[in-house]
Formats: sequence, structure tokens, C-alpha cells
Amino acid sequence: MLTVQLFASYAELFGAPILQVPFETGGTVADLVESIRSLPAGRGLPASPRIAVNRKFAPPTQLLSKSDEIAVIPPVAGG
Amino acid sequence: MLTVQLFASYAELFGAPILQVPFETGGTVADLVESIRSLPAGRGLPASPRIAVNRKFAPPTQLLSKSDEIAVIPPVAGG
Amino acid sequence: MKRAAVVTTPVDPAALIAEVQSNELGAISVFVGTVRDTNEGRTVTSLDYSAYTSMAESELREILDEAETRFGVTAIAVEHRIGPLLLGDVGVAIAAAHAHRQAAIQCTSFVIEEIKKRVPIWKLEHYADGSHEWVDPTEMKAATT
Amino acid sequence: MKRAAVVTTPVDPAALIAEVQSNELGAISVFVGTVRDTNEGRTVTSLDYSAYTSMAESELREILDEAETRFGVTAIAVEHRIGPLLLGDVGVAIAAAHAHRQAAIQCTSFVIEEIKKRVPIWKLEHYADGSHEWVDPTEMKAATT
Repeated sequence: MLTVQLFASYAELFGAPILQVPFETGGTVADLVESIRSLPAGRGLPASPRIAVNRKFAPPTQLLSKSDEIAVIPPVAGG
Repeated sequence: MLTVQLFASYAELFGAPILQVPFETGGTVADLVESIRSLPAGRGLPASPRIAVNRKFAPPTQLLSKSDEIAVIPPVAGG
Repeated sequence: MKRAAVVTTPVDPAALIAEVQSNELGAISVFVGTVRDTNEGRTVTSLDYSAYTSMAESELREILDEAETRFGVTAIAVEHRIGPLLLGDVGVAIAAAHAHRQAAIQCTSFVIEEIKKRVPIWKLEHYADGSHEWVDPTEMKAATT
Repeated sequence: MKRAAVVTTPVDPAALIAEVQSNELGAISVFVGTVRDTNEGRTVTSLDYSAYTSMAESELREILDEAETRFGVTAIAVEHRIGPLLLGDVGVAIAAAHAHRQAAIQCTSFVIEEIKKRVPIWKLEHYADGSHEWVDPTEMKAATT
């Protein structure tokens, strides 16, 4: 399993600030997004939400490992 | 005569903050500049110094009258 | 000095100006973002900023590094406040000092634009009608501030 | 509110920010010019600004009117100090508030550029070697601040 942080509207959508998502070795950011969108609340996400890995935005092709710090980033509205 | 205010480097050049310059009715800004530049210290001025009439920059063709507030404006350096 | 922080206490633009100022640098450009009373035609009464704080500070630092590369600005400070804010409160302040005024101004403009694009901070607006909403700038008809 | 003044007392950027700020306007852009310790390679120890004050204030007001026409900025304050200034002292400060950040930033940039072109204020620099000189930006090799 991967631990995924949620924030703001996405935390409200899933009713929790953290998700545990099934994960197979060799999986990518795109695979993770697919897993999250297959959850009951996942349809509320856009098709390609921004994913941060170890506090940096990650492309869909990036490989994930269990030790990564992973977050789904809603549209930002700072400033 | 016209009363002409001088500032900063131009006041230093002429050694005074005010000049009295000969003036004929119908004279323009360009005529005034010529009169000032014909004074002993006047050669230290650029060929076309900026002239303010009644607190606004004036073109060389502008007619002058004795009641005008006239000043020769050195290169500005505010800000 | 370059400093980026996400804070929970009031942001003081004057303190940021003092922080970047030095006798070598004659031009200081500052941007201050405050809480507005309307957004998209709705009356705002207060808001809550939240952040993925560790990443937000990391992104802010990266933006300042990019600003240094682009504009040569080495004296710059930015603070973004999170938590509950009232109308008129300062949400973000940026101060950049440089020998040349246009470098300072363009740097500040760059930093606020980048913050709006990629620093993970979110805004929950509370409206006069009792409702609230997470602001999604990608859905807005026009940029507001 | 639009306000332009030539003053003989210290300029406080924070006071200008407070003056233009309101709950309707979320973006405030500020420019602060301070006294640098070098100019064109010479060590500056202090300076004196002098002005044709009545015309300077009139030109400043005209610049603010033009800024309103160009950028729609109605909340703007500018102060230029004259008299003796020490290193680090604020010589000029501009604060402009607007609903949109780029309007505020471009307005501030416009105002400082126009001040440099046409507001009758002059700078007498005192150097470490005991000499002094009226600064003539039209003769300088490059813009400095």
C-alpha cells in the first residue's frame, strides 16, 4: 500500500486527509491516479490531478516506491 | 524683464537662484533661452535646456508674458 | 539573504522591507496581497488558507532561486500566511531589493505569478450567505487579484 | 484616494500601504527608493535632494492622473523626500492598490519611471573623497536604480 496525503477540497471529497492505496512494485504516478480515481469518491477528481512526490510535482511516468511522500494537489489558490 | 528661477546645478552655474532677463513682448521660450545663454555663465547650459512656464514644461514656441512663473529645469534626478 | 516562510501569524510588509534593505541596494519592490470583500460577485466575510506546508516552503524557495537566476535578485523575502484571515488581513507579502529598479519590480511580479501557479496553498472562502467554498482559480472567469 | 507630496521628513512605506489599502482592493504594489552607498563607482556618504516643490507636486499629481487613466488605479500615494538624506534613508515611496495584481504592479512601475523623467527634483551627492556633484542621469553610462 502507498500512503497518499490529501488537502483542502480533496480531503473533503474523500472525507479524510490520508488514503491507503494498493500498489505494485514498478507502478507509476499514472497508475496511482488510476487507483485513486477507482475509489468511490475518486470520480470527483479531475482526470489528471497534480501529484507531488517527495514535495515536488511529478510527471505521470515517474516510478513510485513505498518510501515516497505522496500527495494529491488540488488547484492552488495562494497569493 | 522676466524673472527666471534657477535650481540645483544651474543655480550654482549662475551663482544665484533667480535671474532677471531682458524681454520683449511677443518673445518665446526659444528667445528666452537665447537671452540666458548669452549671459556670461550661459554657455554652461545645454543648447536646449528644459523650460517650465507656470509649473509645466513648455515647448520652444510658447509665447511668454511678464506674469509667467518661469524656471530653467536641470536634468532631473529624483526617485 | 533569501527567505521564504509559511506563517500562522500576521505578515508585516514593513518587516520584510527592513529585512531586504541594505545600503548597496537602492530599489525595493514590494507586493502585498490582502483579503478582499468580494470574489466573483459574492460577498466574502473571512477565509481560511491551508497549505501542504513543507512542500509550499520548498516551492517558495525554488521560486526565489529561479528569481535570482532570472533577475539577479539576492535580497528577497516572502511570507504567506495560513489559517483564519479576516477582511483586509495580509495573506502574502514579497519584498525584493536590487541595485536596479526594473530588476526588483520584475522579480516581485515573477514571484507572485509563480506563487499563484504552483505553491500548494488553498483558500476556503466564507460568504455572507453562510456558505463556503474552496477557491479554484482554474474555474474562475477572470483573475481577480 | 490619490495623494502626491514632496516632504522634508522621513518617508514611511508602511504608512503609504495603510493609506491605499481597503477591503475592496486585494493587491498592493509598492516601490521604495533608498540612498545607495555607491554611484558610478564612487563611494557616496550622503546626499541632498532639492526640488522645485510646487511644480514637482503638480507633476506628481499629473503622473497619478495618467496612471489612473492607463491602469484604472484610484488608490495611490507617493511621497518624495527632499533635504539631507543619509545612506539607507528612503528617498521615494509609491504604493498603489487595485483589484488586479498586474494593474497595481504596472502602475507602480509606470509612476517611478515617470518620476525619473520629469519631476523637477535634483540630487547632490557627497562622496567619501570630500567632493560633491549634482547627479545628471542623462550623462550616466547606465541607469543605476
